[in-house]
Amino acid sequence: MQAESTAASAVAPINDGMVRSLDPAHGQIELLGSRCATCGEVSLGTNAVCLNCGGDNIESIALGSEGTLWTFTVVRHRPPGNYLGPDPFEPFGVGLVELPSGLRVMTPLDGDISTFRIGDKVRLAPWLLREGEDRRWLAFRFTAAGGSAA
Amino acid sequence: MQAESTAASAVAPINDGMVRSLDPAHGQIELLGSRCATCGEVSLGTNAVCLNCGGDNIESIALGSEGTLWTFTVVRHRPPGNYLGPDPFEPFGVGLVELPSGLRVMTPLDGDISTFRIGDKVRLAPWLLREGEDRRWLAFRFTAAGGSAA
Amino acid sequence: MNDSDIVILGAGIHPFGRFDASAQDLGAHAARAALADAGLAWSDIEAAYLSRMYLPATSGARILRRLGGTDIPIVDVEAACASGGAALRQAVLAIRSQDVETVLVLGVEKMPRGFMDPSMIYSPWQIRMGMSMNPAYWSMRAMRHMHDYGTTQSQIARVAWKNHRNSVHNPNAMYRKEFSMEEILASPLVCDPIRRLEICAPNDGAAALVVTTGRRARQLGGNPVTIAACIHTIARYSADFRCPADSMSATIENTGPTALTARKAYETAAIGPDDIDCFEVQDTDAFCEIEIYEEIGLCGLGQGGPLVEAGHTDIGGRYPVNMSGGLISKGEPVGASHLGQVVELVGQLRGQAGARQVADARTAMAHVLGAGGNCAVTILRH
Amino acid sequence: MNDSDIVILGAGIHPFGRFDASAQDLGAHAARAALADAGLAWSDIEAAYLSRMYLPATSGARILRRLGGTDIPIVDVEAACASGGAALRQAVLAIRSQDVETVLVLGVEKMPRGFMDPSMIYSPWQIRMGMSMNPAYWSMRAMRHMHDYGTTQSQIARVAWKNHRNSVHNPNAMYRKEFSMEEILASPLVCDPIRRLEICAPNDGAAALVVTTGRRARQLGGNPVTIAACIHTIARYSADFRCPADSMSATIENTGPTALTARKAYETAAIGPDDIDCFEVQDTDAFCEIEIYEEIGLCGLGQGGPLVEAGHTDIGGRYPVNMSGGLISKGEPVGASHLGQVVELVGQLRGQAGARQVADARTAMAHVLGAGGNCAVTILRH
Ligand SMILES: [Zn+2]
Ligand SMILES: [Zn+2]
Repeated sequence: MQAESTAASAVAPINDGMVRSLDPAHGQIELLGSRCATCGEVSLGTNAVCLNCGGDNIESIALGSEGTLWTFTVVRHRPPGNYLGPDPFEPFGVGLVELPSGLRVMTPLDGDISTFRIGDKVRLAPWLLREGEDRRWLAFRFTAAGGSAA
Repeated sequence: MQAESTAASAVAPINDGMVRSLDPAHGQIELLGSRCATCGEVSLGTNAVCLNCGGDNIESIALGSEGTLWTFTVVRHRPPGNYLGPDPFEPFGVGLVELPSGLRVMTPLDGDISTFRIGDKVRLAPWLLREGEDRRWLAFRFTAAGGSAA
Repeated sequence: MNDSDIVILGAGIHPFGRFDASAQDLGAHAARAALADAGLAWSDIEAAYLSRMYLPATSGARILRRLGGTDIPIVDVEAACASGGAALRQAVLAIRSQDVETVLVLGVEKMPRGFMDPSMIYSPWQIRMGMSMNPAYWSMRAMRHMHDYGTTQSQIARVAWKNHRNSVHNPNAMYRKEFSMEEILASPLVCDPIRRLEICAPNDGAAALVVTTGRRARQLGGNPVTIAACIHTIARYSADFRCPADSMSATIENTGPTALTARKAYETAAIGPDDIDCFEVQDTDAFCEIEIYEEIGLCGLGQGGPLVEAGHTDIGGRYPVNMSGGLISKGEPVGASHLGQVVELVGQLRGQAGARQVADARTAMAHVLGAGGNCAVTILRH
Repeated sequence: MNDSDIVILGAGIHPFGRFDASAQDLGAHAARAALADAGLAWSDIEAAYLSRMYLPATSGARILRRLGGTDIPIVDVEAACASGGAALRQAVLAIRSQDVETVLVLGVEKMPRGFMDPSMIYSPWQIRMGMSMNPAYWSMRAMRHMHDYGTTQSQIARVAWKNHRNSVHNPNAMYRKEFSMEEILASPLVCDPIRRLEICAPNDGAAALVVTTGRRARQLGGNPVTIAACIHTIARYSADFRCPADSMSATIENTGPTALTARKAYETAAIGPDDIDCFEVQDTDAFCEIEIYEEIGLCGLGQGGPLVEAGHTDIGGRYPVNMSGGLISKGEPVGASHLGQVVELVGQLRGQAGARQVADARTAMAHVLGAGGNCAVTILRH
C-alpha cells in the first residue's frame, strides 16, 4: 500500500511501522518495536496488542541498533518467491540477533559468509531493495561490528 | 497430459475418456460413459467406480447423441479462468440435457440464446477449442435438433 | 443426540463488506467482541476452530495470535459454504466429549473481488468449456422450477427486494440500501433468470461465537442461547446439481441436502418448522431462497414463490427469513457466513435486533448450502 | 481425559513418493485399504475427516466420492504439519461425544516440487528480504545447539544415515536407498549445517485410519490398536522460533511445543518415555530429530547427538526412532504425514513391519511439528 502512494523515486519501508530512515539519504535507520506496559514484553514493529499477554497498553520504542548474533545460518539456494536480493543469487547469512531491548530479531546478515560466529557483535544497517522499475524498499540487515560478546 | 503427447496439429479430447471422435475430421463425436453392473447407474466419462454404490464392476458405454433439454440458462458474462470460447465474449447457453441412457449431462448449448426451451430436442455436436498456438481440444456441446418432447 | 446442554454464551461480528483491514484485524475484532459478550477472557478458552475457505494455511493460529499467547489447539476447518457449520459442530462435539468446556469458533474471510477462482472447485475441462460460472448452476435450478411450478421472475425479485430492505437496519450488512422491484428487475441478467441485484456478494467479514456448557453458563451468568441442533451433511448421490456437478442421474433423485439436513436438525431438536420463529438461509441467489422455503418445510413443493409474494417471509410475516439481509445484501464472506447467521439469530433471540427484530423470537434456524452439496443447519433456542 | 476406549481398527496407506496419480486416486486407495483392513464397508462410516494443507477446498468430499454416494459429514482439517493429528483428534472427540461411533480419517497431499510456496506462511516483506527459506530456521536451531552442547555435523548426518537405511525395508517410502555417512556429509549444504540428504522431501501420498470404539471393535473382531492419547497444541509465546517467526523474546523462554505436547500425551496415557517401544517423529531435518529426542525425554538436554551416535535410536536400539525412514526418507506429503506415521506404528504394534520390525513393540508414539509451532503427539497401545 505504501509503495503505491509514493512517487517512483521514493523509498517505502519494507513493512509498515517496522523500520524508519533517520536521514534523507537512508544512510542510517532505526528498527521500530513495541513494549507492553502490562507484561513488559517487547515485539518487532508497531503492534496494537502484546503477543504475550494480549494487552493493548503498548508504547512504541526504538529497538536499538547494536546486538549480538544469537544464532545464524548461510542460505545456499535462492529463496522461493519474490526475493529481491542480488541477481544472480549469492549465498547470504541469516541470523537471530539479540538486542539489548530484550528481543531477538530474524535478519539477513551482510558480510563474508565464512566469518559469522555466534556471539559476534553486529550492527543494524539499511538495505535498499529494488522491485521492478518503480518500487524501492527500505529494508534492514545486520553487519559485523567487530568484536565478540562470547 | 494427452495434449503434451500429441503433435501440434493433433486434437486431444477435452477430458480423458469423456469424448471420442468418430471420424478423422472430428465431424462426429460420441460421449463416453460408464454403467455399473451392480446398481445399473450410468455416469459421465470412463470411471473405475460407481458414484452411486462404489462398485467397481463397470462397463463402458456410449451415452447417445440425442436428448432433451431438462433445464438451461444463458451465461451473460465471460466465465472466470481459462475459458476457450469465442473472444470477444458472446453470451451462450448452458443446459442439463437428459439422455436416454439415463443420465443428465451439463453442457454448453450452441445456437440462438433466445430460442432455448425446456423439452427441446437437442443433438450432440463436436466443439473444437484452440488454446494458445499449439493445443487443440475436442470438446462437446448440444445443439437444437428441431422439435420438442414437452 | 441432543445438543441442548451446549450453549452460545458470546457472539461477536465484524461487519461484512469490503475493507482495507487484514484478515487478522477482522478476525481479532470479532473474537474480542464474542469474548466481551460472554464476559470471558482469551485465557478462558480451551480450544479454537477457524472456519475459512479462501484464507491460507494456519490462519486460525495467525489471527488469534493477536489475542495473546496460548497453547490451545487451534484448527482450521473447511467445508465450502458450510464451513461455519462444520466448525461449530466440531466445537459442540469437543465440548460434549468433555475434552474441553469452553471453545471459540471463529469464521473469517477476505475474498477476492468478482467471481471466485474456478480452479478451486472446477476441473480444467469444465473451465475450458465455460462451465465454471456458479450462477449458471443456480439459474438452471430456477428455470426448471419456473417451468414445473410457474414461479415468476417477479417472485424471485421479491426475495431480493425483501433482503435488501431488511439490511437497511443491519449495521453489519454490506448494502444497507433499499432497491425497488423495478430496479431489481431492471438490473442486468447474470445468468437467466438471475440478475445482478439477486445474487450474493462475496466480501470480507468475520463472526465469532463462544460456546460452552449450560452448566458453565449458569455459573457465569450472562445471556446464553442453546444450540438445539447443529448438523452438517454432504449431498447424497444425485440429490443436487449444484456446481461443480458435470452430470446427474435421470433415474434416481435422492432427497436434496437442504431437506435432508433440516430433517435431521428438526429430529435432533425435536421440533418442526412451525415451531421456529425466524430463519437465516443461504440466499446464494434470490431463487435459491424460494427453493429452501419448500425444502425446510415452510410450504409445499412449488409454493415458495407465492409464499414470498404474500409477504409471509417478511420480518412481520409468519416465517421471517433473512432479517439480516441475507447473503444477497449482507454479503457472503464464505468462512464467516454461517457464524454470521448465528450471530444475527443470537441477537434476535435475545431481543437485541433493533429495527429488524422479530417479535417474541424464541427459536431460530440458520442454514447454509454450497459446493459439493455441503449443507449445515443450526437450530437455536432461548 | 483418557482416550483408551477409542481404537484404530483399520489402517491403510498409499506409498509416499512422486506419482502421476491424482489426489483422488491416492486418497481413495488409502481409504479402501483402511476399510479392508478394518473389515468394514464405506457404508459403515458415519463421519470422515480429511487432513490436507495444499489440496483445494472440499477435497475430502471430492476424494471420498470415489467410494460411492454418502450423506455423512466430511470435513477438511488443517493445522500445518500437524494436520493429521488435528484430524485424528476430531475423530476421537466425535466418537467420544457419542455422536458417531465409526469414523474415517484420511490424509492426502500432492505437493508441488521444490520449496513450498512461501506466501502460504510468510509475509510479503519476509519474502522480499529472503527470509522465506524454511531450512534456514531449522538450521539456526542446529547452529545454536552445536554451539551450546557440542553437537556435531557427524551426529546430525548419523540421523539421516539411520533413516535412509531404515526406509530400504519400507515399501511405502520414497528413497529406499542407503547412503553412506560420507555421501551424506558430501551432499550439498542447503543452509549450514543442514545438507541435501538431511532434509525432508515434500512429495505425494495418502494414509487412512478407521477409528471406532473398543466396544465396536470387540464386536467386529479384527486387530484393533488403542489410541492412548492424541494431543494437538500450538507453540506458546516465545516457545519456538520456527518459521515464519520474525523475532523472539530474549527474556521469556517458554516450554517448546514438542516438550509441551509430549508431556500432555504422557499424562493422558499415564506413561513416560521409557514405557514406549518405538517412535515416529518429525525429522523435518536431521538435526530436528536430535532436538526431539531431548524434548520427548529420551535423553537429557544436549545429549541427543551422543544418543544417535551410540545407535540407541536404531531399530535394534533402546529407543527405535523413524523405523519407516521418517520424513527424510519416506517423504512428507504434509496432510498425510502424521497419519502415515500412525499407519507405520499400527504395523509395528501388530508385528507386521517385516524387516523393520521392532521386537515386542507394545506401545508407540507418533510426533509431528511445523509452522506456527503446530505440534501433535499420538500414543498407541496394543
Ligand atoms: Zn503484554
Ligand atoms: Zn453402482
